[in-house]
Amino acid sequence: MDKGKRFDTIRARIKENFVLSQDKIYADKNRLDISVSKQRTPAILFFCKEQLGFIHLMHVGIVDWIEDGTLELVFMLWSPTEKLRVYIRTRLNRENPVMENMDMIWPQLNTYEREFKEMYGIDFKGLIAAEEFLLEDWDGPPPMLRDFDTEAYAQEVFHTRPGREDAQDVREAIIKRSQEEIPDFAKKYSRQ
Amino acid sequence: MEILQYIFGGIITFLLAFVVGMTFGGTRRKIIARIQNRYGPPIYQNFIDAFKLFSKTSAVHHGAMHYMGPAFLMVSSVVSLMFIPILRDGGWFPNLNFHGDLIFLLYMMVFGSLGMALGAGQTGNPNSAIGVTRGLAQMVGYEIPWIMALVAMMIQFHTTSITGLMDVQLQSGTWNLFASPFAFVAAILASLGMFRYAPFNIVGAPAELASGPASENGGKYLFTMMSSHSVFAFVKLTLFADLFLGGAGNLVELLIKTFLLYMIPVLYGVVNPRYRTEQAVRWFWGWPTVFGIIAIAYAVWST
Amino acid sequence: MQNDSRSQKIVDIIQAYARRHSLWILAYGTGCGAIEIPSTMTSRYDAERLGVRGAATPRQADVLLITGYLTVKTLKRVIRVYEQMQSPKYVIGFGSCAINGGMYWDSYNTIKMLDQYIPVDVYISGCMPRPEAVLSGFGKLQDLIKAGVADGPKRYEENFDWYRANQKKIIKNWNFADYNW
Amino acid sequence: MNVIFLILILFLVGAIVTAFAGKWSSLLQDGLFILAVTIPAVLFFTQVEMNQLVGWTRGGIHLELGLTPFSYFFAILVLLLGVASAIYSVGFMHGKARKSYYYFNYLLTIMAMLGILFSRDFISFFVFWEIMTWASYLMVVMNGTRTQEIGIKYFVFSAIGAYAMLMAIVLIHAQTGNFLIQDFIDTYPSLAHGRQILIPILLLVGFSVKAAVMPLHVWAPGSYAYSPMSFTSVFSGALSKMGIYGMVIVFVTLLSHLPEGGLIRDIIAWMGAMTAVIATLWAIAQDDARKLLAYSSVGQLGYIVIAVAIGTPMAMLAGLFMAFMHGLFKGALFMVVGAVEKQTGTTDFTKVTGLIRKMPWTFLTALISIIALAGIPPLGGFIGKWMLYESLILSDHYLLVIVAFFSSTAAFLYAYKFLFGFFLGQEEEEWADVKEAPITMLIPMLALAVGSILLGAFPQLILKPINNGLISLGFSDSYGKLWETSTLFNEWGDKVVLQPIIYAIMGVFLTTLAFTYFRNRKRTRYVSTKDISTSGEIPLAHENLTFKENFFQPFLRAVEPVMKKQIDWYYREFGAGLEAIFNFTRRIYSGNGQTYALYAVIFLIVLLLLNGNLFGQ
Repeated sequence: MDKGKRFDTIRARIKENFVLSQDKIYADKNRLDISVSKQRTPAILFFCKEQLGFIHLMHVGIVDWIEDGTLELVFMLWSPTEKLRVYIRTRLNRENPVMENMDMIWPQLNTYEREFKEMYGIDFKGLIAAEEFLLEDWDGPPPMLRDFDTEAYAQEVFHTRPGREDAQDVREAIIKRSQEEIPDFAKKYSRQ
Repeated sequence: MEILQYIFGGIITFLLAFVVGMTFGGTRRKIIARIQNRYGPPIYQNFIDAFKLFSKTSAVHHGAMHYMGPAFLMVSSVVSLMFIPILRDGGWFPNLNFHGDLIFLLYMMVFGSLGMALGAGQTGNPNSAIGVTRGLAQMVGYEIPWIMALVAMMIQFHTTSITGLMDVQLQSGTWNLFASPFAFVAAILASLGMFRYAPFNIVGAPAELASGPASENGGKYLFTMMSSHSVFAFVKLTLFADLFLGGAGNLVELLIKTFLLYMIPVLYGVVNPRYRTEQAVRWFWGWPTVFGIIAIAYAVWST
Repeated sequence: MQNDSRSQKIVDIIQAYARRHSLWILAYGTGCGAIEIPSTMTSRYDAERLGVRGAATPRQADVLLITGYLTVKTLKRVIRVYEQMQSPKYVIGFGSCAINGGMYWDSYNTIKMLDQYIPVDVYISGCMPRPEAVLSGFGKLQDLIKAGVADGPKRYEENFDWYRANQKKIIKNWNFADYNW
Repeated sequence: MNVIFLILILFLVGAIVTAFAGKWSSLLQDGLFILAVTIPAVLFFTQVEMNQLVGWTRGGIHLELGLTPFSYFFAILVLLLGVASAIYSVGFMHGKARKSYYYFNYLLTIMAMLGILFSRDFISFFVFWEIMTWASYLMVVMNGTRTQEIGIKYFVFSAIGAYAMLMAIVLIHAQTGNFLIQDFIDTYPSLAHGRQILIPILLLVGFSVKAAVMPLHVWAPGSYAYSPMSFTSVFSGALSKMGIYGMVIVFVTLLSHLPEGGLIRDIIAWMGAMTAVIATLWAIAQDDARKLLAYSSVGQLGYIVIAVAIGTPMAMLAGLFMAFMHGLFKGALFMVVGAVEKQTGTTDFTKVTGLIRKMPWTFLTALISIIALAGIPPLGGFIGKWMLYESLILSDHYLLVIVAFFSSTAAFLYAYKFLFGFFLGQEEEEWADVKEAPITMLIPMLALAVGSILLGAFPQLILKPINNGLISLGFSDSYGKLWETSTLFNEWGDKVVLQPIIYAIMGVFLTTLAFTYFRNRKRTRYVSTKDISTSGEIPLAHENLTFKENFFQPFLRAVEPVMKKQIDWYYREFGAGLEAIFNFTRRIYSGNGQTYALYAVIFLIVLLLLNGNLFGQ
């Protein structure tokens, strides 16, 4: 069967049961993107796993949309029978990120949740895990949020060896030496 | 006066065993390095290491048995040394009991392992205990061909003393190596396990067990263990030379014989990887034991 | 360490000789520099000819090799390992990460000056230092031992409060036993 | 009244009085109990004369009691362990239920053992033997755990032994007309050949059950493990030696007259050797200290059986010396287990760990006893092992040497497991408050341990009574020749001089210990067992890294083929087979007339077919 048609039937079946805020098929990238509210996420994950055959959780991504004030979780599922992917996106409030614990659906979600908890401060209700995972002895803000200034933190907490103040940007030094221009696309990475 | 003479002689014997054992150890390191296409440390490297360990200025202990473990090891080495005739006619190296009995020696030689095992147990390091269980298992493995070889010799020559066996060789003019060849083979195969070089270095196994029983010992403890191991290596080699190569009339002869014997486990070791414990145990219960049985049969047949 | 009596002086000389020609290293290989150790030890460069040899546990080791960057998490282990070693003990910082943070200079979780936390005798620069540089580092350490200035444990003992304060500053949850001398 | 009667009656009266004294005062009961053991013991060593017979005749049966030098040696063991264990019992039973029951049975057991040693006729021998069996049976089921399985096993095997012995006694009476042991020994050489073989074998079956020789040992591990530990030290240390006592008498006085005696001895020696090997391997696999020691007891009895079965003078000395040593160190070890059980409530190696700093004296006892068990010089265990090997080699039992040596070396494994399991390893929070055992338990333990050391230096202390006993059984005197100067000899003229060895060992040990202890004394600090080099990782308070599970797994993997089936399995299969046969026989009697008619027809046909052969010319 045609790939687009298969995606259509899957989307239709999901839509029969759930209200989707947004959905889109990228047939060329072999994936179906759907966005749902965080309350429906566990149910739709479960539905995809049990009813549609997306039994494999490939990855869980997280994006800090600081401009929108949200954190976006992306659950990437794979169906070994259909050979298709479904991305399920959900957004949490950045100020107070709370979500249900979902590690009963896939046990490996537990690991992701622990990491999100430490690195992004997401509170998964009912998560049973040890206190510390990757960060030991950490009492600062979640370090992976975009408004966390890692350089300032490092300057404050760790001793800095004198002599690094005049450290030059390697790229700039090379360019200066070889009398070239920094290309436009690279300028935004430059220190100046 | 006799006591003083014994003590003095004992100290000289100990020093000889220490120096020879250490030098042999250094030679082994050099040989291994050359086989691996390296330059290798100097032959006297083991002395430097030992002195460095001796001059460490701090140490820890985990309790009374931690002190006693190396002491047990030393007892085993030194008392075995006292029981073995170094040269055929005493001289500067008197024996505590010139009729050194082989069965006594057997037990004295395993005493150290058990004592060290207790010291290692007290440290609470799991690696130590794992190493000990491996070592004891391996010991049960190699003791079987070893006792078979010894029993074969006892049957053949009607004596259980080392000096007795040396006298037999002197009188008959042939070494036991030729008079009871199968016993020699069994004993040499067992000695591969006794020396604990590869492929039987499952006790220390640096990459697996972080040196096993020794893992909590540094400085003075390691110095004691290292000297004791060196002395013990000398004890084993001299014992083999006495039993199978007719002993030695002078020091040069002794050094040549022991060095040749020492090369067997060393050269077997450098070209071998490491066995797993049960493989090692079963290895000893394979061909070495078969040779042991043949040795006993040969001994019964030839008397 | 230096004593007035002449015999003590001879002993000291022999001791220093033994110490610098028998360096048992404990390679704390968390960073990328650990890959340089095998090539240093094996046939091509053969560090064993200088008396450098691997030790299995901290109790047996003389030299602690910090091969690369240290996060807060690994620093905790390094301090513990260092305190478990028996003096005289030496520390070699290995690569630019151990010296000034290297490419992790702005990381929220990587220390930048190793010598703030444990006394370091020799730094080997490079990212990563080649085995030749490592060997020259050992040579430098041998010189320092000969000159009698490689006295890390002594410095650690004298400035213990300062070191401890630095360590405790970044290791908030201090859960191991205090060093007792 | 004769002092022998007095001793036995004192025990009996003591047992009854002690049992009822508990109603008034627990302390009074304890005191009476100790007195009830010590007074007869003192009487025995001061008043009883050698070779003095007391007897009486009732209804044509003459019974005799008396002490021979041979039973005197065993009586030393029984009373030594009996007194030590009695003092220990007071501490051990403190605050436990059914104390009166325990004391009563304990005293009965000691009395019965002494009675066996006093008996000079088969009737009193058998009666005391049964009292011993019953009293110890009651002890085995005392704890009430797994009573069905363990108790019934012990009971069934004891019954088998007792029936065999009873049958032998009946046969003997038919031959000699009275029950006196000496009379039987005198008439034995003139008996018919079939009887000459049958009677010793029946007696040996009876004794082998108590000595736990291989096919009859099945009861022993369970019974040793599940009786109270204070009693097990007597059970394994002394009671099992009654089997050895009987076996030695049979070997020496009866089998030496037989041409087939050598064969029977060799078979029994090999059975002993197999016992030693299999029980040792099973001991290595145990995770419970009680079971480990129980299997180890069976294994050690295996050596003793080897030695007494070989039966050369030296082997006999070796066997009896090992029997005594086994009483000392195994008694002490069971006491150690009891102390640990009392202080922690469990004997499981995987649970208890790191007690060495909590119970140092108990550890010291365990250490000394284990060194003696492993047969390491300079302690007494070595002397027995040395004589065993030398006598085996001198009497041409070469393969037995290998087998015995194998199990002796393998014994190191469980010896280490025992010490490591309880006392070494990382300290556990759960056992942080464990205290040293009470003094009443420590003193007997340490006394037995000191005994092990003493016999290592001065084996003649006990070799002399053994030798006297053997002379009284008809051996030539080997004492004056061999044992005067603490020197071990064999017939080839090889020797080990004990005392210089001991001084050398102590000297080297203390020198090295002083070196490791005093070198850098001020810069040597104590660190807890949590402070270990585990890749820089810090074990938390509740994390215990001690290596306990599957302790000797590699070794057990190597010997796996031998250990696939326990002997129990064969007995169970045998039982199942019997049941199947009975089932089949039951089916024959179907109750159906037609079937019986069929049988009759078949019988007639067979008769007709065989007619020519059966009734023909």
